[in-house]
Formats: sequence, C-alpha cells, structure tokens
Amino acid sequence: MKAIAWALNGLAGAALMASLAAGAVGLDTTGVVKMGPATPQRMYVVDPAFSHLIDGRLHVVEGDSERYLGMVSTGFSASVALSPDRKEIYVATTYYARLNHGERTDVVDIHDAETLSWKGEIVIPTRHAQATAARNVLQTSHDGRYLFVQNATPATSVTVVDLQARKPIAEVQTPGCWSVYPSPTVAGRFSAMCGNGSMLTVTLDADGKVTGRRQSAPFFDPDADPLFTNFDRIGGRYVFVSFHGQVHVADLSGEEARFEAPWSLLSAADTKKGWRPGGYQLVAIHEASGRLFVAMHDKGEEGTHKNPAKEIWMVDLASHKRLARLPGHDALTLAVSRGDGARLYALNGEKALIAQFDVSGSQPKFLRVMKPIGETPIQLELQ
Amino acid sequence: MKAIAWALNGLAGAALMASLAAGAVGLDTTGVVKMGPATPQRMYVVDPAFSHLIDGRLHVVEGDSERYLGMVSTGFSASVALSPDRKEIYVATTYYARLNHGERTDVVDIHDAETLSWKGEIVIPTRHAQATAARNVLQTSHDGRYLFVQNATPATSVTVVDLQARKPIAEVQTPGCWSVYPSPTVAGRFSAMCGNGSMLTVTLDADGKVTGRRQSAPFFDPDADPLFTNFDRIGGRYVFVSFHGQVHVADLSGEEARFEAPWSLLSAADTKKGWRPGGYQLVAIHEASGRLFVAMHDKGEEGTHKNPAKEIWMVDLASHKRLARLPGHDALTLAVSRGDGARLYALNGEKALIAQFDVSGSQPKFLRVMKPIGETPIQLELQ
Amino acid sequence: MGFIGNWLDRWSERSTRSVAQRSSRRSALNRIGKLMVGSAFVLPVLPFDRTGQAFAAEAKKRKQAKDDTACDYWRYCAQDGYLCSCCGGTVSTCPPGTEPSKVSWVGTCRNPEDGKDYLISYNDCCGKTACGRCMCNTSERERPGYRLGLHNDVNWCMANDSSVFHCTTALIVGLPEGQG
Amino acid sequence: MGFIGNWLDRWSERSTRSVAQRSSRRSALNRIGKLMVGSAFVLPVLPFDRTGQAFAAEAKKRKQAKDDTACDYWRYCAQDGYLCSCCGGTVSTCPPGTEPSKVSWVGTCRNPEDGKDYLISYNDCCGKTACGRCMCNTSERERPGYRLGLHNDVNWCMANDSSVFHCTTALIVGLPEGQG
Repeated sequence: MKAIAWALNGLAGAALMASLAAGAVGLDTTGVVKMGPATPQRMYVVDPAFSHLIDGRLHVVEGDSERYLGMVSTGFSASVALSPDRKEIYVATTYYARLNHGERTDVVDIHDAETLSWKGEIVIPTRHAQATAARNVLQTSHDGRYLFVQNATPATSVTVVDLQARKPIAEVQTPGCWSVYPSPTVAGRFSAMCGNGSMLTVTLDADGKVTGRRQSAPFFDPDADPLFTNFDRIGGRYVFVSFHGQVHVADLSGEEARFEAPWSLLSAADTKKGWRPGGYQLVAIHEASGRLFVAMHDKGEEGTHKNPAKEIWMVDLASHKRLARLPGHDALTLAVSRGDGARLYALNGEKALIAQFDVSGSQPKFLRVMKPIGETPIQLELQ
Repeated sequence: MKAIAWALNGLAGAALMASLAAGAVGLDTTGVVKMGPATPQRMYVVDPAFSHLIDGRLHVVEGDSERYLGMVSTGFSASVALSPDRKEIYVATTYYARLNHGERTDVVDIHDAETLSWKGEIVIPTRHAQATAARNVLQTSHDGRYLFVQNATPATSVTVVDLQARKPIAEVQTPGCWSVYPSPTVAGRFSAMCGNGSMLTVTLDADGKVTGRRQSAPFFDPDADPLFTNFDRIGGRYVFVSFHGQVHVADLSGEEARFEAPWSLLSAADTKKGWRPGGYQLVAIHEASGRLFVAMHDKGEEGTHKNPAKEIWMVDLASHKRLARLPGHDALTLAVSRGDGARLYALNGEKALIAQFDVSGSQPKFLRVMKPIGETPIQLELQ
Repeated sequence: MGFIGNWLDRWSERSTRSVAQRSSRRSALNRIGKLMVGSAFVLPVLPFDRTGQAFAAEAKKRKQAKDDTACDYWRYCAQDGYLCSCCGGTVSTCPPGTEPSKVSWVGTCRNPEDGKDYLISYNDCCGKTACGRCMCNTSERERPGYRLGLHNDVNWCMANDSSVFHCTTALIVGLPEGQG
Repeated sequence: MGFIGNWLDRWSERSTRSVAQRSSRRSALNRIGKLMVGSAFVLPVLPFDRTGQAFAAEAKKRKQAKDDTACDYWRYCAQDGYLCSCCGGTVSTCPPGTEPSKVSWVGTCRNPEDGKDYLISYNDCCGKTACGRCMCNTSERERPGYRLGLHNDVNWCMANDSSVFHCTTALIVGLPEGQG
C-alpha cells in the first residue's frame, strides 16, 4: 500500500489527477476474468510438474473449445480431489517455511472451483502421502462431508477431515493397506486395499471415532496377479483391474467389502500376445452405457504395468464383451465425462497430449488430440 | 525418526539384525559426495527457471570436464553473488509461508560453496528487488564484509548486510538510481547508476550510518544513449557499455565517482550496419590481457538492446582497438575465467547452451559448446 | 521523490506538452487512463518516458492487431512475461484467482490499424506460480532500472500481498491525441 | 505392525528360505546390506518381495553395466526419479548439500555381468528441489502401495526433515547367494 500511496502522490504532483478522474472510450480497466458456467467437458488436469515438483499445478481447461481457463498452484507432490458438486477443489499438499527447508506444514487447501481462488486451508498432520497424483490417495465421502487423506511415514494411515467443520477429526491406522475408497452410501466409511489381497473397511461416527473395522477375506492374489489401486465407479460399485487383466468389482457400501466374481478382459489369444492393462489412471467407465475403458499394451511382462496404452479397449461391464479397440495414443490416464455427449479423454502424460473420443454413440468416434497442457500431467478429473 | 525405529524394529523382528551387523564386500554404503578442489573453470550458472520462477537454482559445473557438481535452490526470483574468496554463495530471495501466499520473508541464504550445503540465513526487509538475475543487483564489498542488496517497492533503496555480524545494518534510499557497485577500496561504499545520467556514491561507517552521499555530474545521456547497468571490472575500475556502443570506464573508489573519457566500440562502417551491444550480462573482461568482450548484433534499432549476440567482439581496453570478432552463439551472457588458461564462456540463455573459447593466447580459440545446463540460465559467475 | 519525481515531471512535460509540440505525426498521448481493479481502487500508473527514438525503425516491424495470444500483437511491444490471454485471462484482465499488480511498467506501442501510438501499462497478474504459456519478451523503449517505470527485468508483482508472478497483461492507458 | 509386519515375515521366509528352495538358478539373495549415512547411523531397509515372476522375460531386455548415467544401467530396473549420477552424486551417493533418504523402496535387479540378482535399495536424496536431469522410470517388480516397500509412486524422502525430493540412488544392499 505504501507503493500505491507513493505513486498516487507522484501522479498528483505531476498534475495528472484530472485525467485520472473519468473513464474514457478506448481505455482499458483491469480486473479478473469471471469464469463462465462449466460444461460437462470441463477438465481438471493434475500436473505434478515433476522437474519442479515443488511447484505443481492443476490446469482447468474446457474440453470442447480447448480454452485454458486457469490453474491452481498445488505445491509439493500434491493430491487433488473435487467435491461431488464440483464447487470446491481440495489439494492435500506440503509446504516448507523456506520452500525446501524449515518447518513442514501439511494442509488441505480449499479452492473455489468456479473462481479458482483460494478459500482457505485445513492444517493436517505432516504425514500426507507425497504420492504421484492419483485419485485413490484423496477422496471425499460420497456426500462431500469428509475428506479421506492417505498418509505414509512410511507407516500407513488415513487422516479424516471434516470439510464442514474445516478440521481433521481422526487418523485411522491402516497398516499394510493403501488407498481411500469411500463408501457410496455411508459418509463416515472408507475402504483400503491391503497387501494380503483383502480389503479393509473402516467406519467412523460423526466425531471421528472408529466404530467398525472389518477386513474382508482375500479377494485377489497380490503375488500372482496384483490389483491396480486406481479405479472407476459404476452404480456405486468400484471397478479395479489386475496386472494380468482380471476385472474385480467391489461393493464397498457395507461394513465389510463384498466382491463379484472376477472375470478377464482377455481371450486366450489376447493372453498369448501378452496383452495387459497398464498405466496410472488406467480405467474409466461410461456409467450410462455401462462401458469400461482400459489402457492396454501387448507383449506385457514383469515391469510393463506402467507402460503407456497401445490400445484402449472398450468392454461391456454387463456381458464382459469387448466392444471396441481404440488406438492408445500412449495414454497413461483415462477419464470419461458425465452427462450428455460423453467423451473419453486419453492423456499421454509424457507429451502432455490428450486425445478425445466421442463415446455417446454405439461406437467410439475419434475427435482430435488437444494441444499440450502442462508438463507432466498424470491425473484427470472431469466436471 | 519414528519411521526408522519402526523399520529397525521390524527388521529385528524378522531376525535380520545379524546380517546387518557387519559390512561386506560388494555392498554399497550411501553418503554425500564431497566436491573436489575448484579449478579456475568452475562455473556458477544462475538459472531463474522462468517457467517455475518460484523454484530457481544455481548450477555448479566444472567447465573443463563439463561435470555437473550440484546445485543450490534459490527460491523465487533470486539474486546471487559469490564471496570474493569463492567460499560462500549468497542468495537474496523471497519465501512465502505457503509457496505463493501467506507471510513473505526475504532472506539472504548463505550456502557453503565447497559443499553446496545451506549454512544459514539473514532475514532482510521484504523489499529485495525480484529482478532478472544479474550481478548488478547483488554484490559483496571488495573485502567480502558487506553485502549490498538492491531493493524495489518500486521505490529504490539498498539494504546493507554485515556478513560478519550476519545482520542487515542499513537501508539506504537511492531514489531514481539502480544497481550496487561496491567501491574497490572502501568496504562501506557503493555506487548506483541514476536516471539523470549520474552516479550516486554512498559511504557508510561500520555501524551502517551514512557518512557520505555524493552524486556525480551526469556522465551519460539516458535519453540519447542509455548505459547498460551490467558491468565487468579491470584493476578496480568498472566498465560499462551503452546501447549505441560507447564504452564508459568509472573509478568508483572514492567519495564521488570519476569517469574516463568515453570511447566507441564502433567504426563509422560498424555504425552504418547498426552494430550495437545487446544482451544481459553482455560484457566480460580478461584482466591479464586487458581485453573486453562484448555481445554485439547488427541491424540494431530501438528495442534490440536485449537481442542475442550475433558476434562477440574482443577489444583492447588500452588501445580501444578491436582485436577479434567471434561467432556470437546467440549469447546473452558472457564471462571470462580468472587465472591460468583463461576461457571465455558465452551463454545462450534460451537454449541453455554455453560456448567456450580459450582466450589465453593472442587470438581466441573456439573450444566447444557444452551440453545444456538448466532451463533459462541468465547469469554466469566463475571461480 | 528524487529522480522518480524527476521522471514524473519529465513525463508531464514531454508527454502532455513537449511531445505534442515536437511530434509532426499527432502521435502524442493526451490521456492517462483510469485503471480499475474490480471496481475498487485506482491503480497507480508509473511515469513513462518517450525517448523520441527512431519510430521509423519500429514501423518496419510487422505487428498485428488480431491475435492477442501471439507475441507480435501490437500492444506487446515492451512485454516481458507469459501472455495472460493464454493463461485464462485476457489482454487486459487477469486469470481467475490471480490479482492484478498494483504497480506496473509502461511502454508506448504503435497500433498498426491507425498508425498511432498508445501508452501501454504492463500489469502483471500475481499470486499464483508462473503460468508458463506464451512467453513473450520484447523491449521497445524498455530501459534499465534507473528508469524503473520503463524497466521490465523486475517483477511488477513486487508491491502485492503475494508478489508471486503469474502472467502479464497489456492495458491501453493513454490514447493518441484527439481521441478518448 | 499388521500387514507391514506380515511383509517382514514373508520376506524372511521367502527370501532367506523359500526362494532359496524354489530357485533353480541360485538367484536368491542371502544378505541384506549395511547402509551407512556418512558414518553415523544405519539406514532402515524396507522389506521386499520376490514374486518369482518371469525372469526369462526380463533377461530379454538389454541392460548394461558400464554407464550409470543411463536409464538402462542394470541397477535401475525399478528406478523412479532423476539419476543422482547426473546430479552431482553417484549411483550410490547423494549430490553435495543433499541428504540420503531415511527410508527407501527396494527392487531386485539382474547384473548382466554375472547373471545374478541383487537386492537394490532406491534411496532418494532430499532437501533440494528436483534435479531435473536424467529422469528414469522403470518398474520391474514394482508393486502398488499396499506393498509399500516395493512401491515407487511415492516420495521416499517422506521421513526426512526436508521431504523435498532431489534425485534417486540405487544401492546394492543384498548380494547373490555365495557372495559377500
């Protein structure tokens, strides 16, 4: 403010106040752009900016027009989640008093998704997992009341944040387990995938007290065929795929997880050619049509589970039939928009390129590849 | 430490302590690399990393071997200076409690140049000029006792830091002036270039009290032919060049600046072709031979004063004769090493490429272009 | 205010009087604009300097008035930073969630459509880390730090609560004589 | 310690007993290394898991043992990060001014020179912002977060005073049977 006073004084001294007094045709006024209403194709591109990991960002882009709407600074190795109504953006991140040294503070930053302005922060324990951005390490409860934050010290736990009270209310130990999968029906409930192939489900009351803690029987073999922790949902059920192409559907609504019989994405011929799922956010579901999209590569072997997609397979979740094979665009990340004109987005994280397919009809239709967005984007959320 | 206790307990539980007890052939131990003694070709490459300006860095590279020795994090839009004995690195920078928001703290970070470890900080007023990295905005006194920090709010001033007492001892108002040019003989004295074409010289006592403040008569015309604020030194004298190729040599040792008669880098033919100096750190001097190197471009006109070098001219400072014209390598920044085997480094900031010339002989000899270092390096200091 | 005061004097003299006298092409600027941040407060405009140099030379350079996401857009003749038009803002307004800088540097750019010179205020947008899109660095009538109001090698978010630089706008704040 | 305890049990069983029994190619690891930070304290080594999968497949991949600044250097079979060898460190030591991570993930990599498998500890170097040179991301026997000691999509500077990630080393911490 000192600077302003100085400058205005200076201007007054130079007898310029008269010309400052009234607006005039052709002169600009500054200000801040007000974002228009979101379309179903509004994209939230999480970009850890790996070569400057301390300066991550979330880019907001309109998928139809490719218009870049703005960004949110996400700090160091952040996790990002959106509120169910897409009005708020939550960023679990770490700050140091001096960029890379000094006191560490972990927070959940709250940003207004409609103005991209910072609304405030909730300080959380300094144990937040500084993981590669992925939806399975930060999720709100189904109703948006709570936020579940994956911790790692490397002992694993989950910080439960009450977004209404704007404070953490619990830290739940989840040894040997990873991810936060909120119940589709109970706000104070989440599940986590565990190293013995089981699912842990924790239930809390409104005060954050753990009232239930149930471990399912093992439902996959982490040695023979590990499950990817990333997921998408359909009708409240969670869909996971395994390294070798098994599909596991989990009902995480109750006190203990329940599972449908797993099935394979692959025919015998596919298996012979070594087709496997691979990538990071490697599955996406179009709920209305019940179709699952999976990033796939052939010649799979040990160590290829993060390979970019050679193809994207579209599979009917009811019949388990493969309905289409799309070019993979080297995608590591997939997402399908909600509502009318559903679109599949396939993100090549290395080149920051996003391919678009119209998936509202019976067969997917390639639309275009968008101009690069950001540097090393790896997670993609949609309106 | 909790994590360590956990892991060691875990290992003990798993009966592995026996195998941990003794070292064994072929097993690695970790640790931190100890840097070897510096050669005259050790380079300090200041890289603001413009696309992530909050995460600037200083790269340390051995010019002979091109070996990358390490880096120092420099924070947001930092200024960097080395101690005269090259044992410490000073970084004037800005930190926010939350990366880009919260409380602002400006500091001088002190790094050990021989280990690249952070030694401590001196908090300074939050007015440090967040300028494009350049040597004229941060300098130590000739004996290394004081550090002069350019401020801008945008009112201009200089913070004087006592590096021995590790605290700021004065803030000197320098309205309408810019840069810090320490006296070659008096520790508590610096000069600054002013908008009316004069040089301001300020003298302080050991307590930071201003005991002298002298403005020279104008020695250049900032309207007709502005002077670049960057500089190099020979025998304690400062050498500046103007937009149109005049060379000004200043004696800043005394209470008031004194100037030699300016002379031109250009012949009438050069002028006709529009040759002009251009760049950022656009002059460098080889003290032993008394040669000035200047980044030059032809077809100069209003607005080309930061154009990359088309040629580098080598001029004898005594006779004012041009002795060589070297390819410019699109350099914005020049530096000449000290001591034996003097080398000219020409830094192309856009591509992060550095060309090397041996300038120890009568004619410069092109050696090679180094592999890229950093992202947007713009300042170069040498051992 | 020392030389800063001097600049202001020189500006008022030269821009409102001397330039009008000296210019044979009616390129003088006769107004300084009212800059509003939201609807709240008046932005200070730093003094600018017209060196009277080679307009002929600049006229040779191809500038355009159509695409303000390109560096050759006419208003960007002394730009230094990411174009806010590429960052979610516009040529004159900041991207969502950022804040216009309270101080700025200025330039004088010729509009190719009317051949006249306009006073441009380069206001940074502040508070988020660098946009990183559409870098543009030009230097017409840019001057070293001893003419700070014409200097673009410094962060003009310097006076904001968050001085973190995001992108740069280019506002018309002074019109050619006879307009506005 | 729940499943983390389980991993340890499984590790001791499988690595020191079961794997030795099951492996027909003497690829078992029989030692776990002593890791020193400076000369001060013992680094913890997280448990690792040998899934016993397709060694044949990996053998097809060309690995080399000459250039540890290249991503195909054999020790980097489960690397994820900037190679410290390019950042002022070495394959096993940190660049000046950084600090080795207190915890790490582990991998099992085959040395092409002797055809044997070594236990590799991937220790990050911490406390300076990202090195940005020689990115290398590989995933042999890397596993999701529920096998955290085998997981490389998390910052293993997590337990250091400064968790800021700079680069990653690859230390031999377990030798093939019959060696060491």
